[in-house]
Amino acid sequence: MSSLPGTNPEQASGADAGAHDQGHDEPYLAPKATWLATVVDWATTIDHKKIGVMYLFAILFMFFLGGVAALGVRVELWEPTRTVVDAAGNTRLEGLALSAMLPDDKPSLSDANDLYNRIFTLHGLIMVFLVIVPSIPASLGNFLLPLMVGAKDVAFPKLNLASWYIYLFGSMFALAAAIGGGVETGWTFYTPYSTSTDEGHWTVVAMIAGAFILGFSSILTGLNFIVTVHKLRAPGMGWFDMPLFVWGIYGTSLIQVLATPVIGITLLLLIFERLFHIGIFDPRLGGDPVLFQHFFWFYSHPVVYVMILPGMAVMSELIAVFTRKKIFGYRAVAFSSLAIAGISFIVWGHHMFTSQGELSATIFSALTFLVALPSAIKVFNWIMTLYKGSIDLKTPMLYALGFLFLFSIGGLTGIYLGALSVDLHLHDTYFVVAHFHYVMMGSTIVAFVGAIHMWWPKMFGKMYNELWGKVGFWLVFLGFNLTFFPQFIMGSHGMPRRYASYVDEFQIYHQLSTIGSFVLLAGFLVHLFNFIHSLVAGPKAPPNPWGGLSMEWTDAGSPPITHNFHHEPVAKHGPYDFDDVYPPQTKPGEFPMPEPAKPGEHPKW
Amino acid sequence: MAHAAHADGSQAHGSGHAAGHGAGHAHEHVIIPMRTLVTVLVLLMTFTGLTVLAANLEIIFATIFELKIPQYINVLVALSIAAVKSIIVAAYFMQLRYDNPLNTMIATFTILVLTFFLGFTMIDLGSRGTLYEYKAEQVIPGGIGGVAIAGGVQVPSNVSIAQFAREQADKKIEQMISEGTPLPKFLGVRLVHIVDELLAAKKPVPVAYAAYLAGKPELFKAAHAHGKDHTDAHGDDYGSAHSSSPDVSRVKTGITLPELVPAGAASGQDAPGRDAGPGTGPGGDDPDPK
Amino acid sequence: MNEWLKGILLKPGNSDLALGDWNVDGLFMFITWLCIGSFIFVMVPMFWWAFRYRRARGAGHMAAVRTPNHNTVLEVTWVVVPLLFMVVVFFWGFKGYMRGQIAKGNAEVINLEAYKWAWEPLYRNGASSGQQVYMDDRRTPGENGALVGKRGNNLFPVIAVPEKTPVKFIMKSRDVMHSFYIPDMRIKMDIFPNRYTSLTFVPQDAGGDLGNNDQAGAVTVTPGEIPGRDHYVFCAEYCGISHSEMAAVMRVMTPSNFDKALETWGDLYKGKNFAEVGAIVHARKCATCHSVDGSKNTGPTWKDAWGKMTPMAVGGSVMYDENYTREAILNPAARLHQGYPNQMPSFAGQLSDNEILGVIAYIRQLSGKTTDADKVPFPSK
Amino acid sequence: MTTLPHDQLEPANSAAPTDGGGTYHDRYQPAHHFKSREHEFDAVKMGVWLLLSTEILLFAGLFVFYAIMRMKHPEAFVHGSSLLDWRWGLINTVVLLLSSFTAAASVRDAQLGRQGWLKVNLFLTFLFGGAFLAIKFIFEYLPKISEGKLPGIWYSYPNWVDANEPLWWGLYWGATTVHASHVIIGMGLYLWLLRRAYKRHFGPRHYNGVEGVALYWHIVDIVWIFLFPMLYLIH
Repeated sequence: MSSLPGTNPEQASGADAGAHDQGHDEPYLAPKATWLATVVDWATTIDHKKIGVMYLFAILFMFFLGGVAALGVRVELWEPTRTVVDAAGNTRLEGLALSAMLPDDKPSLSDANDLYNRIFTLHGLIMVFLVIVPSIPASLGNFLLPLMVGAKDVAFPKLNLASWYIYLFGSMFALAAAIGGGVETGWTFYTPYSTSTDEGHWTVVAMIAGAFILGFSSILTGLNFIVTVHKLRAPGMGWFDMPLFVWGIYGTSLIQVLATPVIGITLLLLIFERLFHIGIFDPRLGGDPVLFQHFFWFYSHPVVYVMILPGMAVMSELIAVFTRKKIFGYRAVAFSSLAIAGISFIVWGHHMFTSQGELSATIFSALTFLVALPSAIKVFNWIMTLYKGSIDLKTPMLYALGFLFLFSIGGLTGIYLGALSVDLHLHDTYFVVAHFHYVMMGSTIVAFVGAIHMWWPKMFGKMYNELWGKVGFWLVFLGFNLTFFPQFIMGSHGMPRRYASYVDEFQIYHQLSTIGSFVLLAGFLVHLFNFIHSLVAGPKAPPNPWGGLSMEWTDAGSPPITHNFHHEPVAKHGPYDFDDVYPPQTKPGEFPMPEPAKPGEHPKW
Repeated sequence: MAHAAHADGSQAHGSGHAAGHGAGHAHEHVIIPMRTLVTVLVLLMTFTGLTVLAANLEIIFATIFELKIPQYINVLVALSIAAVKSIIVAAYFMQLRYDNPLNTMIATFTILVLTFFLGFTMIDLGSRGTLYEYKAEQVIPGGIGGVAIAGGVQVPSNVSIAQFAREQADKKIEQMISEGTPLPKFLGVRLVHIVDELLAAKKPVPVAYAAYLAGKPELFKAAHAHGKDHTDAHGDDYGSAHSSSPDVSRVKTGITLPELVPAGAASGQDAPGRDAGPGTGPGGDDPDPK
Repeated sequence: MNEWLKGILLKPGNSDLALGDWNVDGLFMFITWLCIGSFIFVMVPMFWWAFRYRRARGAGHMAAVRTPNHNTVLEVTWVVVPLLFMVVVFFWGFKGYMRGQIAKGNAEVINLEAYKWAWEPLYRNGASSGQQVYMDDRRTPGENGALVGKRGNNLFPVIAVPEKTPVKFIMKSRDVMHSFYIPDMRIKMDIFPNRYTSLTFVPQDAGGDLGNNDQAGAVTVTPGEIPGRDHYVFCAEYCGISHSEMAAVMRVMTPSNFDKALETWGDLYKGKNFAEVGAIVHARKCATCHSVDGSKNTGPTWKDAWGKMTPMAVGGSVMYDENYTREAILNPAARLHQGYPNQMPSFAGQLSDNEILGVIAYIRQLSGKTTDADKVPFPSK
Repeated sequence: MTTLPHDQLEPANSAAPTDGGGTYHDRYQPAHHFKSREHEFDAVKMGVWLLLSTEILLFAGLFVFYAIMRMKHPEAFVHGSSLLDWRWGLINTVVLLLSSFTAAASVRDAQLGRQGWLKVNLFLTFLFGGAFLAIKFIFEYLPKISEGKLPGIWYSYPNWVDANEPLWWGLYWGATTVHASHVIIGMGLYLWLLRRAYKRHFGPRHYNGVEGVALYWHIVDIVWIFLFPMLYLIH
């Protein structure tokens, strides 16, 4: 081994004043001369890393906003009928901010219900359109994809900045609608309710317009990534030399580009329907609500795979780096990302088993079971990777194992909802709420937080406190299970969704769930303080703290320079060739620089 | 259709030829000679003429030989010609033939997604009436009303928009005739229909109506032109460019040979009253499906 | 073991879909054991290997030995085996589903109309639901001493279904989408305004002629009610402000009780005067939004409303008299009461003129201004 | 069919003339993260094709709406279509096909560096787009508005055969207005290209802009190629 990566002169960040790339050698985070210049630099940057970081902070802010709405829902459901207003006695619960939003004279049961409906719709809309669809692709995808494929930037950097500003513009619409009185249609905007409620209220159209605009931001991000993966890979990096993160993001981008336009036309027609009553979806004018459901779910099912695929993409990296082993069955995991992207387009009917004709319900139920197979392949492959690995249980790895635990439950409970007769019992109950929270929150957000921990040193050049990371994990893991597992049982007992007040026997489950949600809040607050502390006073991070082998670890500093690499990166080895590259018994900090592959010959996997 | 086969043939030959040549060195800047562009334009024009010809031929055959041409023939012919035209535009004008095959794959994947969307939605909404007939139809054809229309007037519930528009038009006609102001053409045609309905129902025709219609043969011609009226603004207001094919393959709604629009269909199905729900009808007699 | 777990996860079912062949409970438990099995199959190796091969503190050692990175046989088996289970689950689910869609020949057909926030069944002899019950038994004395249910004063209609005979609901909505969901019968179906949908099941046990109510435990039988075994009915499709209050009680009755119920509900107004008919109409159609004890609800209360100048949303005020009430019933949006949402559906065609007169009489009675016209016996059909 | 290998034409990644002279087109260099103009051209074309796939899928919603409603209410569509005058539809189709031809010709002129013809073709394409909109607005939209052949609550046309005809008008107005808005976007893009052509931005070394907008215009034309028989020729 000629030189240890830690001390490799070529890769030392910042020190080497390479002849080329004058003036671009300082880390991308380096501030400009004045404070204002830095702000202008960040606001007009076309550097994929800055855009990724801006997306990250915006998404975390929206995540906490959606989280507050979720706590509003849980507080409301603490008691069967006692809403934020004591309905039986019509007294207002003093001290609770939520009840301050109610009309001044004695608020009735229906006013409190209306408030609850607006809170849960807000929770749904913010979490789906503003947080979880762009979460991993826009923040980590933007930051890491060019680094991992060895490119200087994404294919269309200006388009990337446009996608960021479209995201801001769309979320402005959504927040304006939320502040202006909220929307009470549910995040699915089912007609005829969404076209007939709140007659004179502008907020519904503003929220739909917000979701419509956010669709374009998602399309542009997906488009950028597809062209980057196809055209800007480093020399020597074939399709199977790329990290599996890139495969996952590629599959996600395919869905984003092919599915999002359909929600675009749907929301456009919904806005026409609501403003001009052209009668396409509104049964009062001859339209058909089932047609809207098909239009809506044709996008919304593939988009739930836009949510989970990046989570899986991150998982492959976490498991590989922290078990120091090649992923078991690289091609199986890679192709299952594309298989999920493909199959996701033909199964949307399982959201409509209770409103569909019998023939199509049967066909969709049969196809739905196909979609479970690629996910099962991935989970089995990750578990096999652990066999005889060198597992370092740091926070990202804890989150990876947590993902496997929660995603298994989430995936398996999907089988209940795929079987026709059981779905007739469980549809639109808390069983469905628990299922999609286990898959969205328990898998994607858990993978997202784990990924932030793993690439935090690379993004910000600072290490986070390992102990507090682990404390945060256990709070999140236990809080999550305490919140959502009782909802499975409540759902199978028949508790319907979106209820502000419920029958007494479900109270124990709701109370458990509410307690769990506060433990969850505690976990995320611990992570927030851990991140802020590390930014302010964290120790300096080495370029390769975890001993990863993909290009962002081996060829770029922490934080990387503006143009990512000092030299033209060449793919000399696969992303997980730990056995071929490192001798046993080497401390993570001193992993040797990988031996350049002998010309023509490529190390086998 | 002979010409359709020929078109497909040439296209197949074209693509065969392209595959051999185009795929090799796709990255070179290909400049399409003007001769190819002109031939493609001429080809597109002929196909456009073809599709219009096919549509009109269909009418002529249908009326001369009293043939019953089912709906899907019309769809098949029109869409296959349109598909061939768009393939030609995509292959030559958009240079897919000479281009990196990746772009062709993007186009085909998009079409694939479109067919999935179309196919499964049609399976659902098309096969709704398989178990019980009443599941296929609308409760009230044309929508259940109960919404304020553009003029701010509230449509009573259980009355469809079209039906309400017809009632409003009848009132307007009555009012305009009483005032003596001349009716626009489409209201004139409506007046003819009203008179026909009154005659069919053996009710007395008001004198003012008959007087107004006396001097206007073209209204009768338009109203009875195969049960259609053509009041589009293209100069010749009453030339019946083409008429409906005699057969609508779905017999259920009953419009077959060109005749007066039957009074029943005109006033729309009478909304099933609350008691006469369809449930009491077909519900009880299904064989016990084991 | 299976019964114990089923007891925890599922409430006892009372329809052929829950207890008959290809039933939902059986498939639910089959999938549950399938999930527990595969969960263990995945989690045991994860925890064991994570513990067994954890990296000792500080030692950056590599994996001791190079292990194979893919094993085609293994990868094929863990695709084929789940697929086989899936085929079984799909077929079982499909058979169970079709039992809820195709009704048997002798099915009792009940038309059901859902409207914003209440259910209205219509039986074969034109009878509607003639009986209302409080949903939750723990009723506390309200301000004026009358027993008030926890959910305010809401009364929920009883939908009677005969025991052991197939029942077929043909459903339509009057305004937005709803969903007819009976958890204990293991079935649900959306309801649309523009098309008819239907669902069918065979209720199994009415709990004898006296109807033991230990199951739901929610509704006590008051004298004069026709007994039966009760089950919750919920609305499962979000439909607005009182979506969570849009409930009903499905009472499985023995065939004799069922016929008696249909017969009494058929002519509810026999031997009643106008004011009493008004009370019945209120209980069946108006209770969800209009309270009679002055408490605030979606719609204005009827207590002490008669003969007062009531403020209108468009400004000005109108005398609360016969034609204002009639107009409010037939075309509610015309002169909307101030401070209340324009949510009331029109009842044109739902109520006969006599029934409207009954409602007027009842409102007068609530405001203590009954005239002797209100005591005239209601003309029976 | 002549396909000149591009190196005869101009070495792809030849360095820009060092004397700093020549137009924007002569001094054009690919963005820093692309290896050569050829590399950038490929990436841009792929990006445009992905954008076109989103356009096609945008219209997919309307085509599915058409197919479903025609399947459920064939009489409404038969009668509704008979109220349209297919001759205007034919003229519009011919206009759009000509504009497609001039768009393809403009790409060819840019490749050959014939600035004069390039400007002519760009302007012709813009003109045909305008003609399409004029015909549609004056001869088809105005008479229908006056007679109440409008969707939903605006419908007031009494002579219908099937009560679902407002749905037909919903589709007619929905599809044609969304398509017309795309024609307007296309015309705006051609104005922008015309302005850049006057600044000699395009030539054999760099014509990405002309190529991209021409592709967009062809997709808008293909959508009309499908819309014309679907709306006007139903029997």
